Amino acid sequence: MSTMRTTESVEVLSNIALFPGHYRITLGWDPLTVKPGQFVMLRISPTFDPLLRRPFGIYNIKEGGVEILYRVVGKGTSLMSQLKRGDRVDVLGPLGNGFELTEDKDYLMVAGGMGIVPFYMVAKELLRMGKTPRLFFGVRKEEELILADDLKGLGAEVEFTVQERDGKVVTELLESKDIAGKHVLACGPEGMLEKVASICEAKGVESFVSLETSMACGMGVCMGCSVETKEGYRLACVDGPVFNVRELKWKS
Amino acid sequence: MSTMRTTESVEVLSNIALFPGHYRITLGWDPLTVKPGQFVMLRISPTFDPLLRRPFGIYNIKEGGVEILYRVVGKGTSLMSQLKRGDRVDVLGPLGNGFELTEDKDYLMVAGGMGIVPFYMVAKELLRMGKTPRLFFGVRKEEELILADDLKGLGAEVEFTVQERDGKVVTELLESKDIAGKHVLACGPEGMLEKVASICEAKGVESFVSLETSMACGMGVCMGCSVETKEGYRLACVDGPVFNVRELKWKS
Amino acid sequence: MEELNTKVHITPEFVLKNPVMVASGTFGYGLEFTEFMNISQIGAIVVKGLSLKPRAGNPPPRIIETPAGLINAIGLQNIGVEHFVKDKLPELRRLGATVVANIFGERVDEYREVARILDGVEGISAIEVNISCPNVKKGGLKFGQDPASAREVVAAVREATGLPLITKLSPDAPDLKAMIEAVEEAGTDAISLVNTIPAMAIDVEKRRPVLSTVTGGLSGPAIKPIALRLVWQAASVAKVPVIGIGGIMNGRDALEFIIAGARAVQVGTLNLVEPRGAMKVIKEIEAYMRQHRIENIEALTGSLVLPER
Amino acid sequence: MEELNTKVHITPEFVLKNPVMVASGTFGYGLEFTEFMNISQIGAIVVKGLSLKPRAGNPPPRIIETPAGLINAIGLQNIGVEHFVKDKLPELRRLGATVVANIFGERVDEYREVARILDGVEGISAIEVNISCPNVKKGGLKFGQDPASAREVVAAVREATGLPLITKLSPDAPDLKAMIEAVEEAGTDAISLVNTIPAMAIDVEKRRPVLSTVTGGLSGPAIKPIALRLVWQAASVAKVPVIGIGGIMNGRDALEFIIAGARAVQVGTLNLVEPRGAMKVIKEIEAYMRQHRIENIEALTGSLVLPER
Ligand SMILES: Cc1cc2nc3c(=O)[nH]c(=O)nc-3n(C[C@H](O)[C@H](O)[C@H](O)COP(=O)(O)OP(=O)(O)OC[C@H]3O[C@@H](n4cnc5c(N)ncnc54)[C@H](O)[C@@H]3O)c2cc1C
Ligand SMILES: Cc1cc2nc3c(=O)[nH]c(=O)nc-3n(C[C@H](O)[C@H](O)[C@H](O)COP(=O)(O)OP(=O)(O)OC[C@H]3O[C@@H](n4cnc5c(N)ncnc54)[C@H](O)[C@@H]3O)c2cc1C
Ligand SMILES: Cc1cc2nc3c(=O)[nH]c(=O)nc-3n(C[C@H](O)[C@H](O)[C@H](O)COP(=O)(O)O)c2cc1C
Ligand SMILES: Cc1cc2nc3c(=O)[nH]c(=O)nc-3n(C[C@H](O)[C@H](O)[C@H](O)COP(=O)(O)O)c2cc1C
Ligand code: FES
Ligand code: FES
Repeated sequence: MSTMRTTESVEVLSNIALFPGHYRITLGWDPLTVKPGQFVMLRISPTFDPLLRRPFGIYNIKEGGVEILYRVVGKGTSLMSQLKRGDRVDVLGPLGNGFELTEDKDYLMVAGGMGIVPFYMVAKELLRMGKTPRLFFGVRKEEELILADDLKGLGAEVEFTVQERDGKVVTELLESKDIAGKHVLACGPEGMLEKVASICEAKGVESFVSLETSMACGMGVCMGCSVETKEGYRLACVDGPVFNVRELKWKS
Repeated sequence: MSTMRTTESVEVLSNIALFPGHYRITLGWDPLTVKPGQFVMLRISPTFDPLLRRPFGIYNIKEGGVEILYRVVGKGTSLMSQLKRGDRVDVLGPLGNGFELTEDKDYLMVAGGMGIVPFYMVAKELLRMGKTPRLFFGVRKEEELILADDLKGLGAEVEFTVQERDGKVVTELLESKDIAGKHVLACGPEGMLEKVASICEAKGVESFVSLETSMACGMGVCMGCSVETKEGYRLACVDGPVFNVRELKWKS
Repeated sequence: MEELNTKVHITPEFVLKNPVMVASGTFGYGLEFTEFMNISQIGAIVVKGLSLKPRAGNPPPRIIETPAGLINAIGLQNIGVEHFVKDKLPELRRLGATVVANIFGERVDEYREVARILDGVEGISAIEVNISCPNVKKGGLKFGQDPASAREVVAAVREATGLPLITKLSPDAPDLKAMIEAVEEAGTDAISLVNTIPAMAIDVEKRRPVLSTVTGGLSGPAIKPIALRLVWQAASVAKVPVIGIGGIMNGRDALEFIIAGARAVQVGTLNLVEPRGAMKVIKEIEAYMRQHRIENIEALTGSLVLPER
Repeated sequence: MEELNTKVHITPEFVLKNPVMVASGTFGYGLEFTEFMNISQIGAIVVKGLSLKPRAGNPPPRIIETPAGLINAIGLQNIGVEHFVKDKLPELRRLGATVVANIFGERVDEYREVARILDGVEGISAIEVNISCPNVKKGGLKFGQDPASAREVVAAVREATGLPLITKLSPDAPDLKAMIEAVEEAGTDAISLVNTIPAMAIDVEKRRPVLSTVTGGLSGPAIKPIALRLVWQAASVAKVPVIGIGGIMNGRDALEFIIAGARAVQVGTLNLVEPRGAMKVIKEIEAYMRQHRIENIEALTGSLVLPER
């Protein structure tokens, strides 16, 4: 293991609504090392419904706390949205491979909606390497655009599509641009990722996608999070969530 | 039905620790009529663990709110202790028969620990009738004595036993007193109630006890809360929780 | 969109206004719920299991909660069929409720006798024959385990009444297919499943069973995935309509059973937790139908699409 | 109070340092947990089911959460017995873990062959024969349903190895007693139960099964009351020691199984939720023993007091 995983009961430092159904929670947790694109498994409630931990990308690490951005979709995230300062959750992590970033490469980030989560830390790492982070960001509603404010604050170059406003999706943006020589990093809904993969393949550029699957353990034990690859099933939680698209076999 | 039952999502107005493991919660609920000794069934969590509502006696009704005193014993009450102002719970009630109080009788209340709950409203009713409420109150630890402060505040005559301090239990107090002509109303642990019943029988006075059983529905539907009486099983939630001890068949 | 059609046909004569029934033992005799809703709006009310004579039921404790579940050992406490017909049914009729009588006997004879008493009684729409109660010493589950005994019970009831018959099956039957065939041959008009699943809890402090009867029957959301699998299996072999039961807590749960092949569903434990729960389930099914532009609920029955391979 | 004795004897040679094992498929090959605890302190580690050749398992989705439960359809994905012996076992031995190999085959032959490969291998303390996996098309559950097939499998494995044998039974066996007698006759040294319970979930939006295999196996606290009842029934007929499994999430749950008659227990789903869960269960059992002044854990096995009558 490259990083040390722990489980720990940690304090909620804050839990703020960003816009309807979307929150930023800050946990009083201090992991040793985290790679951009890694995630945690949170146990939100001590009872057995929900039973399993829930996976969330690590959005940011700052002095004394780890930030997570999340969207309410079901019973776990809805309980989570009710957490208040001083409440406790149990965190297991950091988990997964994360994005591999090297000095000699040129990166382009492509995110759809909450798929922006891993890219704040990617951007910070790119800046550390002296590169200017570049992001194509697609959202459905205008209000989601504020998810990119932190990245803009870092000095990242961000280009948008807002589906409800201009009827465009982020993959059209990607399609229309010259991305020769770039390494594309993408995160978002599965349909979008598949599209990103085929665009990149057509344009002959390498691409890496962060996948979401159902997960029970997050640590390679239950084999529940299998992803179909050309060499058989691999596990999203330990072999991923980031995969080189060349390895993957898409459903459609 | 003598009272109108409702289920309603109500707001938590406050939830205050009285002493370790004991709380007073105030709900923004306005039931039409409540008899002393009635109870409510609370749904504390929207998930299915805990699944069932939990029964709690109604401690007090005041302007715009209903007060409940509770002790943390398991998963429902432990979730309950984490409720904060503004959270919501679902209340079903008022339920049960409650204590039958009439002008022509002379009452004596006997409570053990949290068994004091119904007697604050009994005392208020007795005062309304122009009687002085009298309570024998047994606790294990000295800290529990504050549970009687509200009753004392009303002007009730309260006599104590503190088991850890003077090795005495409340039934010894009852035993030692002249209670001729009284109607004894008792609430507390089952062993205590059984003792109260036999003392009252020996002394030839009528006694009424409020029983606790496991309950699923609280409204006479599941038949889960059966109590053995001389005429067969009766239901604690609708035929009780208050029973004339002459009807009951005790386990031992 | 047109009016929603939520009617379901159990038999040509026995038609429910919507597919949501309330399960026996969880809705009392129906009248306990009149403060909470208009009980005529429920697909059908299956009343607490009725026996020939009143039954006292089992000693306490009779219930214990488990994670997302409830174990009960009520033991079919009931007021007896005659008392029910005399004292409860008139009011149910007056309120316009669709009433299904759940019946139970210790011997085949007793089933027959109870059915005969109900036959032709105004206000009873169908009989549900409970051959699957895990909480009684005699009868009950035994009939539900063995196809030959089940056939005998159902045939006796069939002979005694012209009312539509639903046979309520156990989740614990060793051979579900044989059981279904047996009760179909004996003339049942429909089957319902599941009854509660035999289960147990132990008080580790006292080292004693929590329930007075040692084991009881598990119900509630905990059993839903098992019940759904059994209903799907039953629907794939049954010739008669299947009524799905087990852990249904909302519209989506009910729809899972319907899509798996249930013509109607029963909600049980939900009624204990939310007195208005059945109405909520009906509303949520209607909302789903509107959203998915499904005009006729029966178009959903058995609409499950299986993966190829 | 004296030192606690938490040792349990499965056979005279196969003695666990405490009664808490971790269940197959929920603890990987054991090495995934070394960051979280000293894995030698666990009663025994039952590794993921091993087959003769590596198996890919089922297509995704393979898991879905249910209220207090988890349905899985992993399909026995594993690296194969030889790879396990070569690449995982040495490290497990070095760490001092007590290892039980859970084995699986599509045919009787395959079981025999896997057992033969494990026979005499240093570091394997026992074999658990899985005849109850609901998630594979061939073999698996079929053997667990029919006493004659089960007898054949266990006899073949018995012949192939001198290692202590645990036979893992299905909660879905039509006749549990006959099944236990069959595997006892075939020479099993112990039985373990339950495996997961066949279950299902449907995506109502897509009207398709959630799992790629349509049905899967339910585990977790939801099934505990059912598992406990089955373990109690099994213990009352089995001559060999019984190992209790199903929804154990804490020390009290484990104690319920032990009091019901289990010599040892296995925790499964708990490991997925709390990587340190098994250690917590051990600690809580010890605390109970201290509190109740029980020096020897085996004094608790089957200590359930039934009500008179
Ligand atoms: C590696 C990884 C990283 C992630 N990072 C983030 C992140 O940073 N931020 C974020 O917001 N989310 C993230 N997610 C997604 C997040 O984990 C889920 O949204 C969350 O687990 C949902 O939990 P829940 O309890 O709220 O929803 P659940 O109640 O579990 O439901 C989740 C979804 O599954 C569906 N579902 C549930 N049961 C069924 C059924 N029977 N049939 C069909 N569908 C069903 C629901 O409709 C719902 O859409 C990530 C996921 C992964 C794998
Ligand atoms: C009419 C009535 C009025 C009441 N009024 C009040 C009141 O005013 N204030 C108050 O504090 N309480 C009151 N109670 C008691 C209160 O309802 C319970 O304390 C509460 O329901 C406990 O819920 P829980 O989820 O916290 O505990 P649970 O987790 O449900 O456990 C409750 C108890 O049952 C035991 N238990 C659970 N499972 C098992 C098992 N498998 N084996 C053995 N034992 C088990 C636990 O050890 C625990 O002691 C009243 C009860 C009734 C019936
Ligand atoms: C308290 C209780 C009492 C029950 N009594 C009966 C009964 O009298 N007759 C019967 O056929 N089923 C009875 N059942 C079983 C239910 O009708 C239903 O089959 C079972 O609870 C599963 O559904 P659920 O999970 O929705 O509750 C009872 C269930 C409960 C919880
Ligand atoms: C993800 C998962 C994988 C499993 N894989 C196996 C397996 O390979 N072999 C086996 O015998 N049992 C397997 N099981 C069953 C468990 O060992 C155990 O019998 C079951 O989960 C019940 O216990 P629990 O409720 O504590 O999880 C698996 C269970 C789960 C949840
Ligand atoms: S989530 Fe369990 S192996 Fe990936
Ligand atoms: S609690 Fe259901 S009848 Fe009393």
